[in-house]
Amino acid sequence: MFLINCPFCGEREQSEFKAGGEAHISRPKQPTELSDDEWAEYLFMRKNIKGIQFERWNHSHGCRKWFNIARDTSNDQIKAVYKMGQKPPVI
Amino acid sequence: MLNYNSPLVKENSYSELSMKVINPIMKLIIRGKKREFLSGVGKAINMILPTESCTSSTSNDTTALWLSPDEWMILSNNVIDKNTNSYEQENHLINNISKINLGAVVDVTDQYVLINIEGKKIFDLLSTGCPFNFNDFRNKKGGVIQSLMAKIDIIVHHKEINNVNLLVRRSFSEHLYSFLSDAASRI
Amino acid sequence: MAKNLRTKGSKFIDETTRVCFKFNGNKYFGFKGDTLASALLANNIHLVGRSFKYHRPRGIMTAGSEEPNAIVQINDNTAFTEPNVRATEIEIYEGLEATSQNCWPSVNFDIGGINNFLSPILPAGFYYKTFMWPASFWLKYEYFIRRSAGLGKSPKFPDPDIYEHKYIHCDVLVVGGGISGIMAAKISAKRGLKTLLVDENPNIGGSTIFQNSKYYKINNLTSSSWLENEIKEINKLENLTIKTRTSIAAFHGYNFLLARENLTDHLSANEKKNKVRQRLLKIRAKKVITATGSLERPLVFNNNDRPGIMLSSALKKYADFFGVACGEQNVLFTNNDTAYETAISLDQKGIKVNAIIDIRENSNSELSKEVEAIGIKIYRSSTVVDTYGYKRIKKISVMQLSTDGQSVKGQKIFINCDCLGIAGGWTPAVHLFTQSGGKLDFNEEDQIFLPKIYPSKQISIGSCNGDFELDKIINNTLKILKEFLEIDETEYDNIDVSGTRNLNKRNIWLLPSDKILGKTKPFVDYQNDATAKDIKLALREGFRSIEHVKRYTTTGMGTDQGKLGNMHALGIIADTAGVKMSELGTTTFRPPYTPLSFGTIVGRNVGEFFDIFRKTPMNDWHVKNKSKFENVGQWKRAWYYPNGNESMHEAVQRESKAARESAGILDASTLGKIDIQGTDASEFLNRLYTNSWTKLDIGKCRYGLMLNEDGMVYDDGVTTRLDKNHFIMTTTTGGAANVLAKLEDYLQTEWPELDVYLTSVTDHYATISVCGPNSKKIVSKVIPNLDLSEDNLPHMSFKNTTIDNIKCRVMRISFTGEQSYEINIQANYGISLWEKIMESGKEFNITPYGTETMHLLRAEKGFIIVGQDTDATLTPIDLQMDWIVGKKKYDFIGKRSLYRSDTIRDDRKQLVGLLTDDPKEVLEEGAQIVANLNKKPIEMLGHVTSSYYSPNLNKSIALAVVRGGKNMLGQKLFIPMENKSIIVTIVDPVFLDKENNRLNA
Amino acid sequence: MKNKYSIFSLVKNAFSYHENWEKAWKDPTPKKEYDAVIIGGGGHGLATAYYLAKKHGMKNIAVVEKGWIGGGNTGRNTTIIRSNYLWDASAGLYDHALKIWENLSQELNYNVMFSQRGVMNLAHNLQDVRDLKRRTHANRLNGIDSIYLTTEEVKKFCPIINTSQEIRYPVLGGTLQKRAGTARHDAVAWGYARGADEMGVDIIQNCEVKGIKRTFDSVEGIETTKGFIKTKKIGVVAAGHSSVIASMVGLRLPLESKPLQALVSEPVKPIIDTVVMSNAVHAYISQSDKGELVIGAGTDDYISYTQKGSHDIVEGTLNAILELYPIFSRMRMLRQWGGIVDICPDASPIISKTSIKGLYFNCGWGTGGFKATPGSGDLFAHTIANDEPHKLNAAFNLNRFVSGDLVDEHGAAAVAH
Repeated sequence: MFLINCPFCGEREQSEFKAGGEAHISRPKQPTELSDDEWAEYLFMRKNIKGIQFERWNHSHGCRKWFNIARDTSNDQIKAVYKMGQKPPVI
Repeated sequence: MLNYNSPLVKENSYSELSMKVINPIMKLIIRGKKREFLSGVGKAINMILPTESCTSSTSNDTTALWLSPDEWMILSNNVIDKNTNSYEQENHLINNISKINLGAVVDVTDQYVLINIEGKKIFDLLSTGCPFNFNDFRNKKGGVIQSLMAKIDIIVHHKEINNVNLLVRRSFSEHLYSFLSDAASRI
Repeated sequence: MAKNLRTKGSKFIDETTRVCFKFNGNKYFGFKGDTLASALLANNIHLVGRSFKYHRPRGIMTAGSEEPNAIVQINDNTAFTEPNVRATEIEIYEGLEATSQNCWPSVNFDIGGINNFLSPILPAGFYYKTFMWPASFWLKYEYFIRRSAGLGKSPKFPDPDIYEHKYIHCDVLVVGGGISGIMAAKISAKRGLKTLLVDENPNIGGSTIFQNSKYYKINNLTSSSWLENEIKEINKLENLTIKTRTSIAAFHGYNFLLARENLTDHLSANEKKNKVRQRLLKIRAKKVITATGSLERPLVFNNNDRPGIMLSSALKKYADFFGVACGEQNVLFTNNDTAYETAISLDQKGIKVNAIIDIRENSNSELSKEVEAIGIKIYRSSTVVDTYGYKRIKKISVMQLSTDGQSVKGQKIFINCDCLGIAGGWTPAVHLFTQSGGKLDFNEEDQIFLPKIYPSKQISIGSCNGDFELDKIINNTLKILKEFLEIDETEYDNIDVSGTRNLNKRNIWLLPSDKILGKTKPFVDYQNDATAKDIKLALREGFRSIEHVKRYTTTGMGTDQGKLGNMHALGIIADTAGVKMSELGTTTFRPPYTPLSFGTIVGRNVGEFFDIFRKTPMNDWHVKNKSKFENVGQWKRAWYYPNGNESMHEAVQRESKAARESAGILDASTLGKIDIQGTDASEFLNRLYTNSWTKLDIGKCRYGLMLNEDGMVYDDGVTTRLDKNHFIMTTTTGGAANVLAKLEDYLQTEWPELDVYLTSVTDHYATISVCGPNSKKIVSKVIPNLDLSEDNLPHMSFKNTTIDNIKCRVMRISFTGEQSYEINIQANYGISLWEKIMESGKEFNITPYGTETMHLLRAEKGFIIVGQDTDATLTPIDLQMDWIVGKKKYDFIGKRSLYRSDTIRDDRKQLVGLLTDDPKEVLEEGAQIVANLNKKPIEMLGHVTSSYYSPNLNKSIALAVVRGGKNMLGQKLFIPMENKSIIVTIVDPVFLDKENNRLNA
Repeated sequence: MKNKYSIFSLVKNAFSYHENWEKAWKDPTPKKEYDAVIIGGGGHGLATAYYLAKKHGMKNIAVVEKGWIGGGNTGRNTTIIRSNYLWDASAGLYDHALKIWENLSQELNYNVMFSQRGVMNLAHNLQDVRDLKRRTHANRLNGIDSIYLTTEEVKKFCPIINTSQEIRYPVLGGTLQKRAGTARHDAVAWGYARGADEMGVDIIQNCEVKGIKRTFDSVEGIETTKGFIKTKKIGVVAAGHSSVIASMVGLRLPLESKPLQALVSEPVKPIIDTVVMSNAVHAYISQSDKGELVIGAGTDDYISYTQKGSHDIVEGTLNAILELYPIFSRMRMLRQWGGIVDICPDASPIISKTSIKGLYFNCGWGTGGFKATPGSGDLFAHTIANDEPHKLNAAFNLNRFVSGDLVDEHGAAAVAH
């Protein structure tokens, strides 16, 4: 069970959060312009990284805000927490 | 006349612990981001919204709970008239906020049930189902947190030392109340 | 047999309180404070159980949670029974009944014992090699294998006990109340840190608390009396909580630990009444100090498993702590000085020690000198080559060890004994450390694994960190704590510790015998009967990884998780394969450290608290009026209201007719309601829904369909425009939470530029839907001040109004095809309004209906239910709802996916109506649909999604999805059931009132 | 033929104190080049190699395994085997596997203890009932022996289930597939390894793949911790680590690797004689031959390669277990562990060629891979040998995520109005 430092509410138990998968995949502004392959890349293809991965979490049972964390998926250590719209930290 | 029926009317007392539902209490959710929003609210109900996370502010008749950077809950400090559900403050807020597109005002009076818990054992009770770390929270009044109790979303407002208000969505309240009563009976 | 082996008084046992208990049906007595093991030993009982595979007689080996053999069933055939309880852990209480396991008819005569004689053909993994012929027989073989396996018996009745959870957040958690743990707790608490000290035993003090040896002194007191004072002191500390009978089950990441606090297992039936049995502590600690001590190792030699063979340290604890002699003719067998300590302790208690067998050439420590002085015979550089006695050890044979320790020489001598204490050195208890993700390092000198890399803010102290002598323990503990707690001085800084023991030991993982290995039984895992030769066999067959060997031989897979034998297994593998232990690595220690009751893990979340139930404001009315309820997600929804002993079918037929012929009333409060405000609200809806929202007039309602990004129907509902920038959206009951979360996600992460705010108001409103030809009359009686005329309140519009001064909202929307009014009023007035409507509707026979009738009525109109008629594989086009897809809209969630090569195909499954040739024949929901019954393999075109007998159409109707169904109107298809096949015709899904005349009737 | 396993060989070897058993598989050092290399020595990988050698005459092949064979999900699952899947494609795939299971011990001369004790799936709400009936009808027409049971029949087949209609989510019915059951997971890996080894397949353990050498459009070999290995065909069967291998050639897959947990109780005498699965309250349970209750929990919602999951998941599963089996309250959890499962958006696997010639992927089995082991190996071998999918795995290609022809086995949220 992680301890996650919500950028708005502070350190809370994992049970208050929901994971939202890989971060920084922004929805294409003009989907209709994309080929089926390009659309599939956005819809389904994932890095699924073993190591530092940037991912979205939601404080679903708290302030309901989405934010990003950088987590090492090989040992589950959370390296950084940052708000939506911010650039991923260099790790 | 339409009768007013709140859930969980029963009041429970245990050693150093008592629980009761308080109603009707006016409850509004207000949302906004702009600076004018904050001043607008100030104008409407002459109180300053708490901007520090997990805190609250209180005036004579109203209390404001911080819920998120752009969301607050406004509560009447005292019970209100059962025979009407239009509230002065709501109208003030609508006129000074939503009508002029500064943010949103939503009546959630019956969306939430307010359970008041008093006594020395409050946090022992909560620790039977709430993962939040109350070690610091319990020592200073005014704190507000949202967390889970018995897997149900709750808002905890530390009103006074040894006195908290628990807000829970109406449809969950009966389940939560019996879980609390059960746990309290062994504390 | 029943003699009393109590020595003179022990202060840890309350000899004034005699406790009566039963073992295998016979009555025995012990004292308060005894464990079942100590009480049995006091009654000179060693034979407690039978081993897993060979059913060999087994006795008590240890005095703690590492016990592999002495496991029993307690309170058999009662609701309080528990299998596989360690006799060394359970404290006796008045009325305790324990019975031996895995033996039939009795532990003394066990038919299964025959396995012991078959053992030559039952080596490790034998079952992989046989039972394969004839193929069909496996289930029969398995029947017998299953019956001979297993240990205790599962309970047969529900558990009457109560369990509870408790979240604990502390600054420092100290695991283990031995001397180092106690010092750590005191130092921490005295620095104002919120400290929790847990120990699995009934009292803290570890092994020091009964260490009376004159060789170990602290500030000139014997270590035990010094520690007693310390314990008195820490009991007074403000910031310190001490929990005994509390064992850490698991040490997870981020210093999250689970502990079981055992509250009543040591109490008699009436003492435990109405008390919580066990509490699961969910501990989140800023820092963790592990002081879990170490476990004494056995020695691996031929027939090292007989009842009466015990750990030397256990002998000492039974004597010094419980005041019990484990035998009258004791012999000790050792590779280090521990056994000498035991010998001295026993001698002081007047317990006879016949000899010590020491595999070392010599030891000139104080201890060994004293032992010689006492006159106990010491056989040096010797080993036990065999033991004798079936149900209790009688005698051992001893020979000289060769210098390399790999063989024996000289002539064999025999020594009689009824108890053999074995001392193979110590294994630090690093289980919790490794569970937490810590990395171990192998210490060649002591042949032990020690904590190396800590994954979180934690530290290990005392013997679990490799310090075995008092002075080292104390000094290192202080050094480590200063650094760990960032302090420069402690109350112990000028403590004076004296006494150390000679550490030289000789480590031989597998001791030789005069017999060839194949003819011996040197047990490594006692409970699972895994021997050294099994391990060698595994290696011979090519299993190289320690995990392979473990799985192939089942070493370390018993209920003791191999706490005693794992190191020997590793050692034997290393020796045999010629690799270094350090290269081998350990197997992973998986949680829990000691087995944890399901009930404890679940806590109060059983029965009424198993899962949340959500109730609508009108719930009490439904209950009062004998409604049957349907679970919809966590909601309790009125399903149907049987009159008297009406069946569901009868009730639903009645309810549906009433709704169409006069008036029906439905509790629709569970539908999700989301308040949407902001200047971009309509743009937001445009992006969410497939249809267009910008042009919706204020006061009007519109049905919307929401897709996933992959184009499949996700949710639907009616959204109403309350004001220019203010909408209220309704979602499906089950979808509510997910839809809100999804919308918030898009708002916060994809479209933060939009000025929109979402607030759930689902619980704020009671939603009452009145439908039917007479609905208007009824509503006008209830709300006389509201103009219900077509121009003021046409279909798909709403009005704000008041009832008795209470604001509410009336919507003219219909899910039944009837003229209907949905009244949304503040929840706490809901039941009152409902009753008022029932009252006003009496003259029109207004009939409450539940979800089942609602489903029937909407099906007559061909309205879909997301989740019933759809299954996340259907697009709006598939549902023949092209009309709702804004082709001209630039984009909306899921639009792009509708135009992929396989989603634009028109031979996809499409929603159609079905009529049976026989109008009385009601199809089964889920039944498959085919065109050609003879085609092999049979080709399924789709399935029936909804099916009812319509009382209003007097025929059976159904909705279905059928491949290419769109273009098959009028075509006949088949529904092949087990016993018959039903002929159906594809029709338009709207069965009733295509023209929607009834809406405005 | 190395010494055949049988009761006779056991007796014979008993006389020599079992000192003469041969290695079940050798421990070769890798050759310079192979005709095909399988990355991943789990059940699926070993089975693939076995069938490549046995059915497609490819003898010069290797299986490279980062750790020890069968040490991944093969040795960490709850060993449930069934084929009662909804969609034709899935039913075909899993029943193909089930048919091989039925004779596997004999084929491999290694007792994999396939025990056809039946698998029950329970319904707890009206939508469950619809879904299970739909599945049962589809199964019947696909020739799969699945039947629908009333609550009473459920109780009769597994008497310890709490079928009281008063509980929170009462059992409303269920399905039963009698041919389904469980098997001994380790034995599957070991049996295939022994079989493959005997046909000359090199099983190379402790050999981690570090890179894949490729030209623009085809593969040339793999870089490993034991050096470079040349090959023109690479079959990747790396389960949770598939994405890691894919990234070596710049591919992204529609996968997320998540923790899946399981646990066993202490061993007790036989108490439950079948496998019971309950999706709605999420609890899977069976009893091993050793006597342990084997309980499968759910997946966490985040990616992790730690083989550890969160306690909430385990707690939630045991909640459900005690709701359905109150008598187990005093049973104790003995061991708990986690695996890394690679999950596709449609909860169906991928057995497919890729855009790179000679590179094949077998992954995305999510929580249900073990049951498919023999079929998966057979079909993947066919796909690799012929550079063309078998008709039974044609639907499980990578392109379905582009064209939108998913094989969605989650079904719907199953919550009605």
